[in-house]
Amino acid sequence: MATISHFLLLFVGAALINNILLTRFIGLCSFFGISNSMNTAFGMSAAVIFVMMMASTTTWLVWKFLLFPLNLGEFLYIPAFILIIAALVQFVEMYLRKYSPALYRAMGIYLPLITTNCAVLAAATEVAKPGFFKMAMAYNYTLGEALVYALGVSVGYGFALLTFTALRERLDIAPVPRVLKGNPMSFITAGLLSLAYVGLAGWFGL
Amino acid sequence: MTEMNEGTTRLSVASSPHIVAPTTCTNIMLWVVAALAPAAIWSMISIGWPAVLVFTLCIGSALATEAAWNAIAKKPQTLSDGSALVTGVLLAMCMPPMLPWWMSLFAGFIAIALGKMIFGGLGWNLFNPALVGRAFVLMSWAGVLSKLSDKGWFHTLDVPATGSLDAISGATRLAVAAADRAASGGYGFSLAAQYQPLLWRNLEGSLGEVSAALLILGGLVLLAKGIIDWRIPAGYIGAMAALSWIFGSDPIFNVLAGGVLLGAFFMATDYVSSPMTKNGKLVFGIGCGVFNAVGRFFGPSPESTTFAILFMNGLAPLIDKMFTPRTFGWVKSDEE
Amino acid sequence: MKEWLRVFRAGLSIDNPLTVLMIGLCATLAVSSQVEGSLFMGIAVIFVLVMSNALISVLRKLIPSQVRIPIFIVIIASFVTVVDLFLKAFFPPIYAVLGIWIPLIVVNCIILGRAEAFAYHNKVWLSVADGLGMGVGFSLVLVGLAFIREFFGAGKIELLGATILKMPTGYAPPTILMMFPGAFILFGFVVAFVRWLNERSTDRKVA
Amino acid sequence: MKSNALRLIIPVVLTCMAAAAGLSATYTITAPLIAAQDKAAEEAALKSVLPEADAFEAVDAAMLASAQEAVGDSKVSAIYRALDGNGELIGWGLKVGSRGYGGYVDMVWGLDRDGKVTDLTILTMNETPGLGTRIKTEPGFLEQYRGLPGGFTEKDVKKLDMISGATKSSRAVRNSGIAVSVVYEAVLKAAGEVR
Amino acid sequence: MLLTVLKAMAALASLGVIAASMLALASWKFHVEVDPRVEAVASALPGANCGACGNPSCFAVAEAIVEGTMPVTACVAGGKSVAEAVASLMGSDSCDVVAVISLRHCGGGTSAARSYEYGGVQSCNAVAKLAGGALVCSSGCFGYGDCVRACPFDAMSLDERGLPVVDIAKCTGCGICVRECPRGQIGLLELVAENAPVAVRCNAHNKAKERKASCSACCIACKKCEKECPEDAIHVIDMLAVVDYDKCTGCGTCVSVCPQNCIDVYAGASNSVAVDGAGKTALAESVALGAAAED
Amino acid sequence: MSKAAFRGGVHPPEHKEATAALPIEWMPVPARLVVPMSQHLGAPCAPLVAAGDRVRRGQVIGSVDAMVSAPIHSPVDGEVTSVGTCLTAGGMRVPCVNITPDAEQDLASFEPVPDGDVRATVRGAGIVGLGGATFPSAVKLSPPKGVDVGTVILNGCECEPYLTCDHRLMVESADRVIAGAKIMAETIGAKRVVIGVEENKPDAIAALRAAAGEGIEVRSLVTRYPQGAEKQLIWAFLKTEVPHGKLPAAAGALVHNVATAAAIADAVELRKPLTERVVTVTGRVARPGNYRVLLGTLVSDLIEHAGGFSGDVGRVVAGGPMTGPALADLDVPIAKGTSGIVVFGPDEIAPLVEGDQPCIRCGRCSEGCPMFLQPYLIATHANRRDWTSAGLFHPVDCIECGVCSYSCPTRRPLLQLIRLAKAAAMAKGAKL
Repeated sequence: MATISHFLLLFVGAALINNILLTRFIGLCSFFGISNSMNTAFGMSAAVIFVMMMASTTTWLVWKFLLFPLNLGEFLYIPAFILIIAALVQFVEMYLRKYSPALYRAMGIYLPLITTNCAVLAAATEVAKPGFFKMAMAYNYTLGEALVYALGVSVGYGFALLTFTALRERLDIAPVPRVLKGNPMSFITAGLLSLAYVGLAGWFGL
Repeated sequence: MTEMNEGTTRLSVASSPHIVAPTTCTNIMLWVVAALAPAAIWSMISIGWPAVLVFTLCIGSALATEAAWNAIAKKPQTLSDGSALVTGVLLAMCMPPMLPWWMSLFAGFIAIALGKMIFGGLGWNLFNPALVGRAFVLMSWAGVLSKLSDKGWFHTLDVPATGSLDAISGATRLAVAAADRAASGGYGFSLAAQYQPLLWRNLEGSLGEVSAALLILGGLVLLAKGIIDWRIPAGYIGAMAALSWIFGSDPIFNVLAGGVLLGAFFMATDYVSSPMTKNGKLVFGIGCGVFNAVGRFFGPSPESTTFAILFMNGLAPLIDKMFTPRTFGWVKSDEE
Repeated sequence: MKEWLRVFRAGLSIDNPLTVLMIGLCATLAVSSQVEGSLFMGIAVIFVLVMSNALISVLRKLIPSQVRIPIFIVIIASFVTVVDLFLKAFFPPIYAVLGIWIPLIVVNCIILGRAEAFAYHNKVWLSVADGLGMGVGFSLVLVGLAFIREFFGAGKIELLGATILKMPTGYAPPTILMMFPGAFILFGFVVAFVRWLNERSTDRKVA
Repeated sequence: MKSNALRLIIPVVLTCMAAAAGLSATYTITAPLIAAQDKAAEEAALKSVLPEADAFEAVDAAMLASAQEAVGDSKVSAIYRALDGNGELIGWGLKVGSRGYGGYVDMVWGLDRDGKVTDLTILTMNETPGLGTRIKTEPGFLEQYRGLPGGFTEKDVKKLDMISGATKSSRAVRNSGIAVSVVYEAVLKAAGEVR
Repeated sequence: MLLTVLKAMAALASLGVIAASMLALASWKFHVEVDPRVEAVASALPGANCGACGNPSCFAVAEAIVEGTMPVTACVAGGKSVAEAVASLMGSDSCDVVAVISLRHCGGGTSAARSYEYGGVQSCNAVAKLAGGALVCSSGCFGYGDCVRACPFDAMSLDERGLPVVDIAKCTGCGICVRECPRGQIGLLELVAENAPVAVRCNAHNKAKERKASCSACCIACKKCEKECPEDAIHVIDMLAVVDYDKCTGCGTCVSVCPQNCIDVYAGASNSVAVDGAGKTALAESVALGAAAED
Repeated sequence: MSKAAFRGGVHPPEHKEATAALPIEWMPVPARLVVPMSQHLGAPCAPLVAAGDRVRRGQVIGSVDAMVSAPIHSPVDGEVTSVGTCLTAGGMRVPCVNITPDAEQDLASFEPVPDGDVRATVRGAGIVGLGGATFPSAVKLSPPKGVDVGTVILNGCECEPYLTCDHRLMVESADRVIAGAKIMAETIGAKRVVIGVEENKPDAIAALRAAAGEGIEVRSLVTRYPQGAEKQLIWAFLKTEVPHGKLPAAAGALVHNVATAAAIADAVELRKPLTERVVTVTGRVARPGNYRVLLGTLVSDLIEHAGGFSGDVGRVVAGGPMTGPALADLDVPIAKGTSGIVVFGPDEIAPLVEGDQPCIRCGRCSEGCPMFLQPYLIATHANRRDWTSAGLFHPVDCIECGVCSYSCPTRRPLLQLIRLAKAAAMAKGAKL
């Protein structure tokens, strides 16, 4: 029971209370770029969930069994982790191109940008080398915790992305002042949405 | 356009239908104001001039902002639709009586400018304008607000008072209850004994919390007039009560205390920022209640109405998408 | 010579990474709560951008396109690590402020974006000019944003331990400017303002 | 196919090796500097909470581990013995991190031989400026922890005030204090170092 | 020192091997053949996804062109330049595209009588559905600008009299406005060659007397233009002056003799003419269509 | 028996009291008749006569060889003045035959419809849905093969405000209605006949019940607009939805207006072609009432017969105020589908709007929509001319009842926008 509630809290904390997009400013480029259609947002969320789970598992293993034992963590973790993520993302991209051309076309240039999605790097680094990104829910993650955390972060990413996409559908047809049309208004809306997320701060002491 | 045949009367032609229901937008907004009026006036009577000042400044600033915006943007004046008035009144009602005058003005400005007009005016805003104004002030001057109680006036707002450096005396009943619960797991006073003051005359809190009974009265009027749908308040209050009970507190106290009633009847039911589908409304209401209750019992502050509703406002378009009604005739067999 | 100037200036204005291209937002919004941190962040980004652009441009003929992304990213990550270690060793207080965001420079879309879009296809000197232009364009907006946020949101500006600007006493700074919602909203207005300026200048050219 | 694959792999590997070489070189050069900086910062902090001490000596890893085990959620990252000019033990310095609003708030606590809190300071934090940062700037807030008597308990700490509006940040300080009390009770006392 | 370097190199290199072999595997296993010509053609098209050609998107057109199901001139909107670009990409060189622009045959606007007070959606298609439209004239322009809104190239705007004018520089002759106009079928808007010199601003075929009552700016079928035209290029056919653009030289005689001022110099023509006659010289310089002087 | 109803709808003020109690009276033959060649849904008829021809009352003067159509008969003995075009009440310009009636008229005599079976007779008599839809009745009586229509529903709801012509007809000619119902049920082999009347017409219900024999149910319905809409009426009685894109026959029901039933009875039993109908004239006229009017009578003549205008006139509507088209010109003829002429003062009608009123998302439109559409969404997209987005929300299912526009507090022209979206969607190939 205690374990279940522990994992549940970890998940809720990562997904909602410390939502990576709206309370941490991480992963924003694709957030604004891809939130213009529900289908793409859905595809992107799925891709991020998938990549984040894979990446976190891999970085956790690499840290645990390679960098930490060899004492290379301090200066090698950035290239090592990002290399893993980049390769993974490109692999997924090629896979999609082959087996789901529609999704591939819909996501366009944004799939390669998962590589530069800070969210993935941040979450993957967080589980391996906790505390650094100050998103810490714990000082150390077991593999199980790492997976739950990564799932939480990516589901939170998807949730915020879908929420925002639905908001933007209304925003895009709204008669906003011309200079604010498009991106500026998206930022302002994201600001108001993140204002709502402020209310989640500190829940369950997370 | 009439230069060609001046003098001849032309018939008027428009698309059917040619008759309309008497309810207008202004009408609806004025009913909302009317429903709020007893509670608002009673709060001014009970608290006195500071409350009158907050009301005046919030409403004035809201109206002035809307008028100015329209003038600058060279758009037709929209004050007559009454929505800015509603925003102003609601904004004042969720503010503490000792709010510095400049904050009242700022809140009114933000509520209308950033909460509504920037989206294109009435009908396009994504969040409840009054709550945007309130949350903005709250986030901007939490420090200043939290010190209001120093002045011997009412302590209020979402700013948690638990274990404050100041004596707890100015805190709201809700805050005291939350502090007791946090310290000892129980309550240092009888929650049931609080029903009467909360219903009739509760000076510790924001202006809209003075009399729960008058808020309920206003809400019932709106329900009876068909202006608001029962699903949102029912979902909200129902979820709040149920969760309070589950978390081992007094459901009635928790519904009466804080901003729940104001939120459930007047804020969450804002047409523009809530879902339009019937099931969506119920889900929205329940969502507000759950957020509010969980925030109240497990969050840092016992009040979370503002953020509960703002959060659900953000979700409203998604909820609407999920509960799109089935078009008549689109029966299952038709999908092949 | 002229070519580079054009490339450099593009980064400042028409291709400004922040206000026009909308990339590299995460760090911008997060770091811009303090002028000091923003300055160092800007310098770090310029360094990484110029160095990686230069190196990638040098190596561009040797990099097979299928694996270009991993290679780019390893190169960028190395420069970022250098910055990271350097700040840690010489400017610990700055590092304490920026700590989290330095590694995230790796995934700052500007850098990989420029590597992909520019350095991989252009000569070394042009790539350097592009990196410089982009970096300076980024830093200008970043520091500008930070100035507004810190000055109005905290009521004063501190640089290397000294207060260089201060609001009059009695000013109650709206802390929302220092927080996430404020950053988003302010940035929205900044983007709109830049757009308005651009439109006005093109209008004037036409008229 | 094979040669094609190699054509892809070799550049990556070469880049990786070059990067690794460069970075390890940089690291080797900067590592001592970083260590020195860290040490200086920590010493300064320790000195500020235990002004009478002349030298600080870290406790062994086992002791640190048992301290960490005892406190649970907060993190005890270092425990120092404070020594005076004669090498006499005059107190302890504890570096404790506990969760605030924007991540961990790292604090240094000084205890004297009796376990009384001599002083405390915030080393690093990432709290909301103007709100969470009031834990540092609010007059009287940190001061109320100063002078907590030896053997103070969780209950004693919880009696102290919080800053309204900055609950989460205040709670980080409170939890930090609780962690110190636990370490004092479970580790330092158990080790028999307490007078 | 050396050990660290070696360890680091080994560690990162092994990760590099793994990553690169994954990608090598992927590029072999997941290889997709995309016709590079589709991409090339797509990038040559305007990308406005206007639908004038009847396809949902420019990319679909590119695919159709490459498949050969549509000609290289498929893009109506792109005009000659695009057609040539596409043709060169596709390796065919013959393309016969006449540059066309849209022309309005009505000068009514505020001079046209209204038949009723209208309220509702400000759209020509909406008003056309109500009692035959709010104009007494059964062939004139309603002036709510459905064509303006429909134009994918932002080439149309409403002038101060509520009549659409075409920015010749932007108009591609895609014909969307003609299709969108509820009276496009009866000739209110027409596509003409880009160098058409003059335009008749009336579309009515009913009796001259009737139409004079409904609009003060209409063609009254007086045949003055027909008589005066030195090229025999303008005729009153079915009660309305019609220009034969094959013969018209743009001399401007008809413009100056028309008592109703309902013939206009079409100033976008390359051979823009100076026009004699009181107050009409300025016409030659006017950029937009429909700048006919009003009484 | 519990009162049947549909889901959604509104209840506008009825305003029926002015004419509900007045018996139907004949309007005298006017001095001129303009008989439009298109008085039905479907292809217009071609005139069969020329200027100068003598015509007999009941003589076919226009016909067309299309499946969905109905011939047009001369309503009078007289002379064809000319063949030209006229504007219909719906705003269409169609061919017409102008007739100058003879001074002496015997309205009791007419050219009989040629002998034939029921369907041929109904077709030959030119009978169309008299409720306003003007769908040729003979087509309705010929359901596709394999479709079993078990129920004939007669629509006596008259849910439109102001109108009372069907009400009076049911009161005065209940036997004709019942006779028509029996003929129809027999023709298509339906086992059940239900007549639905809104509960605000108790006298009509009583008259029908008295006239109804065995096996004919007369049921009262909740008074709510649009109770008389075909799909909603079927739902009210049978609780089945007519599937999207299908005819009511697919739901096992056939719906006819009561006036159509009476006309069918006249055609089959008396071989009488359709040459006149009952029209409610009400609102700001001196003598409101229900008049039996020859088809082709000009609205201006009818209004004059009703005593002319009595006060300021803002709008004249042909039909009920919820669905009827507004007239720009009063010289348009009464056609088979014209159930009423309602004259409104300028203060009685919906205000004229520009079309850009904001949606406050109150949800009244979708709450009232009997088709469960989301009118505000369709309209919002339509207002931006985004037909693709608008098309996603099923505008083609709209029955154009007008409930959405009626209930909109900001007076958005929702129905008009939905009509545009519907037209755009149908142009793209969406089916009704």
